[in-house]
Amino acid sequence: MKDNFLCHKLSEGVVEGEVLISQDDICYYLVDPATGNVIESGHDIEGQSVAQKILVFPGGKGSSVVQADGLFQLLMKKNAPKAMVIKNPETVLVTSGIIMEIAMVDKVEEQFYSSIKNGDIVRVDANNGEIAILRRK
Amino acid sequence: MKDNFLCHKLSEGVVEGEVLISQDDICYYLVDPATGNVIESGHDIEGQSVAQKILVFPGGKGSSVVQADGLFQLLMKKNAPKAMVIKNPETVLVTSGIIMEIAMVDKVEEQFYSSIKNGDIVRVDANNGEIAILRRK
Amino acid sequence: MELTQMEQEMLAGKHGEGVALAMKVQVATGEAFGAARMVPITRAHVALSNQDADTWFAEKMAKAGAKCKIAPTVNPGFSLKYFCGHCQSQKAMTAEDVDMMHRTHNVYKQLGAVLTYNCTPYLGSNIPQFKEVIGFSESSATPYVNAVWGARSNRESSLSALCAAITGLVPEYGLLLDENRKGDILVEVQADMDKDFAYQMLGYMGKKIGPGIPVFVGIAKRPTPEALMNLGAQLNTSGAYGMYHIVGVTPEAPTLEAAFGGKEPARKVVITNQDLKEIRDTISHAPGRIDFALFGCPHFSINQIKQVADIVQGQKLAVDLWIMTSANNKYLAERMGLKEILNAAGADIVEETCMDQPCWHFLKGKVGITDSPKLAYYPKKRGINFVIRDLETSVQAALKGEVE
Amino acid sequence: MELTQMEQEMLAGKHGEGVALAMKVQVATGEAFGAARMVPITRAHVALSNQDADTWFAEKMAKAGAKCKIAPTVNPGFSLKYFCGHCQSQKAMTAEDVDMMHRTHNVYKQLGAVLTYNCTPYLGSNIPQFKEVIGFSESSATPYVNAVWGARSNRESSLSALCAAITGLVPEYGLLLDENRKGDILVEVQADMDKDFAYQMLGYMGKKIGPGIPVFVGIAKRPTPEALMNLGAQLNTSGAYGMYHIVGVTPEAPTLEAAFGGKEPARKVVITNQDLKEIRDTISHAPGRIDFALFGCPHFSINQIKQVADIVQGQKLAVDLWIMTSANNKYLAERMGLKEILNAAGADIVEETCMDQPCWHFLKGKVGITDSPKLAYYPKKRGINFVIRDLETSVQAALKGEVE
Ligand code: F3S
Ligand code: F3S
Repeated sequence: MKDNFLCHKLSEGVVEGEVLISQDDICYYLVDPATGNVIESGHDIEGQSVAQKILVFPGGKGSSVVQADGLFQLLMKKNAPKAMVIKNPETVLVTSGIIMEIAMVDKVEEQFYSSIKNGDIVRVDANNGEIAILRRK
Repeated sequence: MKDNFLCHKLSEGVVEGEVLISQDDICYYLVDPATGNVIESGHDIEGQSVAQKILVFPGGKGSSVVQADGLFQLLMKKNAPKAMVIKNPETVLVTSGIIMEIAMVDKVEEQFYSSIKNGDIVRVDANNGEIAILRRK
Repeated sequence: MELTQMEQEMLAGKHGEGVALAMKVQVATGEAFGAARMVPITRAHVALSNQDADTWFAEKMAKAGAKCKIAPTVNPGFSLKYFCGHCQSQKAMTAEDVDMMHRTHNVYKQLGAVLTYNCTPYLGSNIPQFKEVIGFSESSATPYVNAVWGARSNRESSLSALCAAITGLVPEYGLLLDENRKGDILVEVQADMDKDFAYQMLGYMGKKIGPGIPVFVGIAKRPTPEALMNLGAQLNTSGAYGMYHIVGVTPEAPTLEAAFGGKEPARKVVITNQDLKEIRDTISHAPGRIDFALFGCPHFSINQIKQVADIVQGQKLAVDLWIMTSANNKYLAERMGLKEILNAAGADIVEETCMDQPCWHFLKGKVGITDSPKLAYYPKKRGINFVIRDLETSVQAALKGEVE
Repeated sequence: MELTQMEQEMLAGKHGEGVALAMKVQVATGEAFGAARMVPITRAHVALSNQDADTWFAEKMAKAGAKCKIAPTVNPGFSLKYFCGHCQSQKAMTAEDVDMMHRTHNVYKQLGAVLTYNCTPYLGSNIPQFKEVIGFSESSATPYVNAVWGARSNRESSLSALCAAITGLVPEYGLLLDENRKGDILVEVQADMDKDFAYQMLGYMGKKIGPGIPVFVGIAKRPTPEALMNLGAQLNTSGAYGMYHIVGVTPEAPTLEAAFGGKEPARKVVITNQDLKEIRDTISHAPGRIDFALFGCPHFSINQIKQVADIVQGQKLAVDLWIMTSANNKYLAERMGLKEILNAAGADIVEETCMDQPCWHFLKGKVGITDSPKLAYYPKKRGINFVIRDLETSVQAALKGEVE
């Protein structure tokens, strides 16, 4: 099974952490800063924490204001994700990531998505455009 | 020499009066209500009175506000023209004419312009689209 | 004209006398211009003037029970609040002048207008969408809404715009029809259009441009909203224009061909720096000492207010300086600290006031400076003369009390 | 990215640290999106939120000496004037809440913003021309300026829009390029779009519509500005959209072919009355007794204020009703006599306030009614729930104190 995947840098950074996958778009405002738990009702990772995770999800949603603020609150409480691996980059999420210095990538090789599951430990090297699976759960 | 000319009704009315010709566009705000005299400096009929005249001119100019107000002031002082014979109708002048019930026509046969001079007495029948020269000066 | 069942009923008085009167005027207008039918509008702007014709007609409508179906924005008269406290102005105004403004206010309130008292609705309070059919009066507004926003309005008078607001309809002719929106005159601009002031002068070339729809080429940089405001205002001071094109800028003129609709231009005109300078010197009063400075015809934008504040900051004006604008811009200027700067220099912001109003009679016999030919044009009648210069030069002149 | 000499100097700090920081963010963004260069903007809107991230970043900029090159309009926080006098609200706010609003005000004043405190700049204070390149944040604003006005803006965050206002530049990518403005998804609207409220629900179909640029067909009548405001606001509550087309209405969609740029739609979606009803029932709190009504997210227009006044005129509301709007609309409502009508019924107009602000904490645990899903979305977090209905039904409910 392949362990290394190419990707494209959106926001710089090199981090390791545990994978959390969401199929739904994320609005950081509906994530509790104190715990990192998603509190949006009906969201597919409702109740799970994004804190310090390598968060794999399609893209952002919600007002431009609350997206940036939500992420900032998480950051202040040290409950922001370590990195974001996304499919549909848009300016709001990407610039928030850049300004708050959170690693972010997109255009990951498709195989990556069938190779990972929640709890896997991966290393995201945005600077060099690489993701490596370090340990599977 | 031909005395009868076809034209097109803009505002209804049948009137007789003395011709006054201007080659310049007219802004009624720069006409003195008390005398009907054109006071716009450099205007080709500067100093002449439009009062009770059959005023033959190309069209209106100046802000929509002052055009209507100027005409109204003249009307109140009985110094408005009796009729307006124009070439370039536009909404401001035409609706002002309609609301203030001053006869107005356009599309006069071209020959009319070479047949008349200041002081001729003409009859404008806007309703039937006719102008007749009754008396030449 | 073919009228629908409903329109015939309106004309016949079944919806009240006011509606019937408005319809009568509009049907006569439609017939004068060969309109085939009436079409609905979704916006209107009434250039109320607080002058006899206008208030007379509005009161006639109100007495006949009319209410605006489409609430129009309205032009300024003068600010009772501002001027009734200023003794210079108060002495120059008559009781009738003050009474007139009350009458105007009351009648437009009764008719259900949006009481904006501002002559640049196209910059803020009342902006149409592309191809929206509307009834706009105010000379600087019709070219702006047609050319810049791509809406469809004839050049209504304040009276006909009020009729349109009341019936919610306009006769379909002229600029409402695509085929009448194409260019007639090719205007090649060789002059440097580097300042908003250049557009004042370009607009004032109405005599040289002649009747028809001008198509401007040679304008490299997108003009600012203020430049386009100037252009429209002056085009209708020096002539009568409801539409123009700027190739590459206005939405119906992506190309020269599109602007002319494939036709050949009926006329070609070239405008040079020399033309602009000559027209300025023709219409300007002779330079020398000035007694005051007056701006905001049309009403200044917040950016223009900021420009003036930036120039006078920390200095003292030698003469009075007034800026006319909307109440909202005055409010913003206050909050942004601009009003404080202006007031400290001896300048003031006058809200909701037109320069062609009796509140300015106290300036009779004086010489002012302004950047707007339109502002200079009408008060001549009242014995107020203006030197015309670009905004920066005008403000500098007000600091010194004279201009070269 | 290729930067000009000037841009390299900006990045290197020759124009001050603030400019350098803004450029650094913008260049990184440009590189993330494969932009080839930076391009100048002529307008900006910053969706300031009076929340930590935003004020932190603005203060960081101000401390680094930044000034806005392009003065942006700004979103509302909350009105200190309005809420600090209301004891219910005052008790629910902390000293930090009040202090935060002061900080926000001071920093944006220092940066040189136009302090409009209004979230519908695209309806009034800041309207771009066709093809004008601009930097707009605020979720309901970007689709409006792109789709309705035909301007070019990416969906900036408040932070990136502030960077753009400071440098006067944006990286050229995404919606700034013609080829990225074409439709992806054909959305066939079979629902009756007879009320502005229908556009709230249509906008909330983001999950069904999916990512990309929607092209709406089947909308017969030109939507009102309020309808389009609703559409954009809700599209960005239920998803992330910077652009859409409505065939026959928006300027870049004269035809279906033009909207898709000749491509085939990647996806087709049909929206029925049933869809709109279902989504309403999904997001609405259960009907029954309500404690208050709240409107104006995004800020109400003067027409909407008039609609509410017309309904409540001469009656007494059973529960509190607030309308959020701009200071200018409040001023107009007062002058037009609408505020008097509303106040007499027990309703009030709240200026320059966002619903997602601490001033509303006193509503915790209560159930309100509103016409806006966006208004209902965020306060859930604060334990405030909303029944969602069309405007007329909502106001009628406030008169009775309950809704079926
Ligand atoms: S309405 Fe405005 S444009 Fe001038 S003439 Fe009066 S200030
Ligand atoms: S900014 Fe406006 S759109 Fe709603 S969330 Fe706040 S009231």
